[in-house]
Amino acid sequence: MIASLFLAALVGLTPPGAVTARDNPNDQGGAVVVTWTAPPQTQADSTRPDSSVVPLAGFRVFRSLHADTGFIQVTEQPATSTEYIDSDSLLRDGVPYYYRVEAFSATDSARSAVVGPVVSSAQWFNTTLINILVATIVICALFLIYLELARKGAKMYIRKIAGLDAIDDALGRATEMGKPILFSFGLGYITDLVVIAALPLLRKIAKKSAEYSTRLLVPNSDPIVMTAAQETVKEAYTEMGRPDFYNADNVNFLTSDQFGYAAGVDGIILREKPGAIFWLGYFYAESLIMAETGHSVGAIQLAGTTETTQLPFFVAACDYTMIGEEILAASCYLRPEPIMLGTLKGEDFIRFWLIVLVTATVLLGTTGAILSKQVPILNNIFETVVRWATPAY
Amino acid sequence: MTFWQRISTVDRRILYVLLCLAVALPLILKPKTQVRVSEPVRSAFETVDKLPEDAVVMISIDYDPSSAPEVQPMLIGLLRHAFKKNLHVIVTGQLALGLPLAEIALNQVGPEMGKTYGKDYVNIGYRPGGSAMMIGIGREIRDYFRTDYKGVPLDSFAFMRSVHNYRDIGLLVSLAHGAVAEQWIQFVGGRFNQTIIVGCTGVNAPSLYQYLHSGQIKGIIGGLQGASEYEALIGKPGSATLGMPAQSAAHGLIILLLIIGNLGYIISRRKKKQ
Amino acid sequence: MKRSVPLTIVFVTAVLLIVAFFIPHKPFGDLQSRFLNWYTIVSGFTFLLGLDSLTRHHLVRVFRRVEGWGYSLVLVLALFATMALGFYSWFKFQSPFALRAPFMWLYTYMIIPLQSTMFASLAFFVFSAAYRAFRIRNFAATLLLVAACLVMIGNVPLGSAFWHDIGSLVHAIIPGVSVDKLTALEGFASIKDWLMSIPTAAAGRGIGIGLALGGIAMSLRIILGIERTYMS
Amino acid sequence: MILNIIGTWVAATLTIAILSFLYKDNPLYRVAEHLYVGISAGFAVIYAWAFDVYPMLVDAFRNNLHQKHYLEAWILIVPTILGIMMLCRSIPKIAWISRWPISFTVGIGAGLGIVAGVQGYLLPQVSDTLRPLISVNNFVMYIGVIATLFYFYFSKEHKGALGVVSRVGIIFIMVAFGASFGYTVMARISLLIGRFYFLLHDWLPIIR
Repeated sequence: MIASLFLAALVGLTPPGAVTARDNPNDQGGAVVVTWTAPPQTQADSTRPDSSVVPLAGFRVFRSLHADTGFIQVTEQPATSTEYIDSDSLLRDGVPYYYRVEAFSATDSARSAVVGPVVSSAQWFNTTLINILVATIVICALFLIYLELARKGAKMYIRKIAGLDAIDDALGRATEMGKPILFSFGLGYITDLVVIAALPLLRKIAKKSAEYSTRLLVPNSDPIVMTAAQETVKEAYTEMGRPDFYNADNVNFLTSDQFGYAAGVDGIILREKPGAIFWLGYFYAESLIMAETGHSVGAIQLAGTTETTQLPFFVAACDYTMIGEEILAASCYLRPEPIMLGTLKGEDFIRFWLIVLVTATVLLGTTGAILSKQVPILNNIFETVVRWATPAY
Repeated sequence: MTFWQRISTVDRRILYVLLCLAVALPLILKPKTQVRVSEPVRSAFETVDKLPEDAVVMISIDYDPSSAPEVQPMLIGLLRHAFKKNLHVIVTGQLALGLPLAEIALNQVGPEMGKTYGKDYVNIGYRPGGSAMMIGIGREIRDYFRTDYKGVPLDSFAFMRSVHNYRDIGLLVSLAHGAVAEQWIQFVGGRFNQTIIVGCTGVNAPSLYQYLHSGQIKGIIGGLQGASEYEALIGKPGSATLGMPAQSAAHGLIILLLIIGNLGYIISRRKKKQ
Repeated sequence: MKRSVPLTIVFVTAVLLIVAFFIPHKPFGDLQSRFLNWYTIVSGFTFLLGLDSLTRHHLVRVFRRVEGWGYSLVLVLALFATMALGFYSWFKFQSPFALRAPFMWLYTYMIIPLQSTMFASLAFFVFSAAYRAFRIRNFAATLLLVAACLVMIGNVPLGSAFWHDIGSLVHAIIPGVSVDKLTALEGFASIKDWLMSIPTAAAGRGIGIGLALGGIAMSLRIILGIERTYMS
Repeated sequence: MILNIIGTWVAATLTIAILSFLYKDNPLYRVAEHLYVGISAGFAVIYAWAFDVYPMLVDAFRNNLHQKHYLEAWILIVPTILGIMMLCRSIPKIAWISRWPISFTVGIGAGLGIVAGVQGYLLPQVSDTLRPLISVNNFVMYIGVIATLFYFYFSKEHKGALGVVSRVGIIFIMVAFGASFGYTVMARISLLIGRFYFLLHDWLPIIR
């Protein structure tokens, strides 16, 4: 140790300073953070033209089970780095380790003192996520409160959604023309909330189609969604007393390839010439291919998706489009029971207070920026709020 | 039906023929044009440009052949830039079917810039895992990639020996055609404090602006235009630059038709009122 | 049994995922990725259902000689040929996606052109949709038209040249104005950048925040078993 | 080499076949369409099994067993059983069993919907809107976000003050849609250029 310091002093390479090793916080164990500061000559290099100093090449981090022996190198880091998270697969939780950091140049190296023991462990709570936890709890609690209020029968008003009102017209017209109805979830998976939200709409449409004896076609791109769609359609027909009307051939699987699906659906549209088409689910670029083809055969089209990038195309090509969260709310309109409406009301309540909070904070920030000389505290408060609202990942 | 009525409800097939001509003629005739560099692309370029020599860039091929016309020129431009700056490049991907495209680009740009496989760049290929893998690499890349795509162990490549997780990766580039770029931003950007730039199709660029705005990514190269801007910045025109005149012609045609269509609409509506 | 068990499964899965999000300790730390892996495995199995549905649909057409049954035959043959080639390449080259496997030939010369051409056909549809929808019909449609045109012009070198011409025109009318200074402003491209980065981002953010709220409401309805059409 | 030439001709034929449907439905398109659905469905199956099921199930099981992580290995029985339960769909009598795995997948969606919604969207987007109104851009951004949020208000009639604000919201939404549309036109034309480049460069030697 002393010898190495002495040697380093001789040729001008000093070891990294302030070496620390501690358990990596907020993880599932198996990791230790080692930090150090760069030796002084790396910073002084430019001001002191000392020809004997070879530029620092980087750092090596060593680990051992013992304070004095058995060190193995775990990494080599560039000269700019001052921290390393050792998450070697050999590292065990609950075992004390010792660390040492070595600065090295092309010709020389200098070792720090040994630090430790350090024990890595897993944590039961990720403290960096505290703001997300608080936000989640507050939001969920507000929803639950509104559910409770709704259960007790508080009065609820909800505005109209044009797209929803149009469903009946579209179905009626398809029936009048004696043409089938087409329904598509796009490329949605069952884990997409919008697909789950679209199922009640499919149910409603299926019921009407049974009532009018109009064929309902549901080509699918995901087998699980197909399964759910088959169940939904079958159940709806049974409920209308028409279980015989169900034909598994009409609720079928095409392909999970994005454009293969579009080509297949286009083929169906061109040959079956549906009178009404419902695009409710998750769509990517294929949205406009299918919607324009639908328009070319003169179908009434109704769309709704949570994929914001596709909304402009649906708005341009379809007769009605449910924008953004409207489709998520749609099931509440179909089943206007207090408990469903309670969640809508809760959503609006949170939206309202979010707007109030954002506005208050923005105004605070504005005042703080204007009066930054006179009342600096305002700016500090503002910055604290913003920092708190910014999530760590 | 009057002339203007006919104009405002013209058969779509006539529009299609016009579009074909607008695209094909400039491709064949190759006129010259100028490129203006937009801020998101310049910012992306500078992020790469400021990396120290020997830094590691990980390029994730998150697009498949359907977006290749737009995104492939970006990959080629980025590779040329990285190799010129003597950066080490790791190519991986979230879509298995994008990796043939990476191979095509590496086989072209590597020899062109005098770089060798294994010494200057590696292709570690695709492994399943999606967002779980993105998070997992934050711990140790070898948990998912023990070898490159040919089965050669990572540790047999000199520069890969010091690459373990995001700490050792100076820059992450996601070349994406879908939501994958957003996954990188959500799962890796903030969590591991990773510098990210995104190259994507023109469609996805708008939805990514907000991340640029909030500082979650350092730059966006959007669409063929973005690619041609990047080509201009590195001073090496490629296929994006060749395609831009056709792009201009098609845009000009669309705007012209929108004006004529609207004129037809207004005039025929006025006649109806009379 | 037929309802309560599924509802319990939904509840437990969702709550576990939410709780696990905040806990790095085992076994919660990697629960999210574990569940997503499981989901992927399950959906791998369900492809059998998809295949069953697709082949049955088309084989029936072939056997019943429904009009256009020849196309159905093409589909079924293509499906099985692809799978046969896939398994052969898998067996022979360890992976069907090895760059030199015949399966990749199929991919490169059939799937890629089909995919890209289908995707490229969007150029035509964007064209006809814009021609039809972007009419000065009402205020909203006019906004759509104006914003779209500005961005379209700002997006290509043509816009740059056009702006230069406007600069020259202004210079001709008011000789005091410098053409170079005006050109440097890059009017259309700047307008495009501004439109994309401020109003578009603002609306996107408003829609996005709403979607997040709507999504949370939807999730709660599912977790609490209020929304259960998925298991009708 | 000869395979590549055949491949280019096949690819060019398919390209033209798909484009032909812009004119009208025709036998060439129908063949291409059915080929596409068939090939891509088969491809998707191989893809899912080679990239997902095999490594995540078979490989993972084998590796974990090899490394003596018995719990890690045998727990894979759970998704296997869930997968098999899914297949019960095709047997009408026990079709209801498929609801169990469906519930599991729906539960994943619902769970992620909450935390991912808060962490991935709500907080970052809200916190980034918190900017002092000292520039025009910040002001427009603030107004845009707030007005758009008000536009979606469900439980009040959009009249009076709310009506005005929500109309401002729809203005922002329409400008955003128009701008996104215009931005996309460019990308789509790029794709068409890509196809034409293929036809004129790779297939017919017109551009050199």
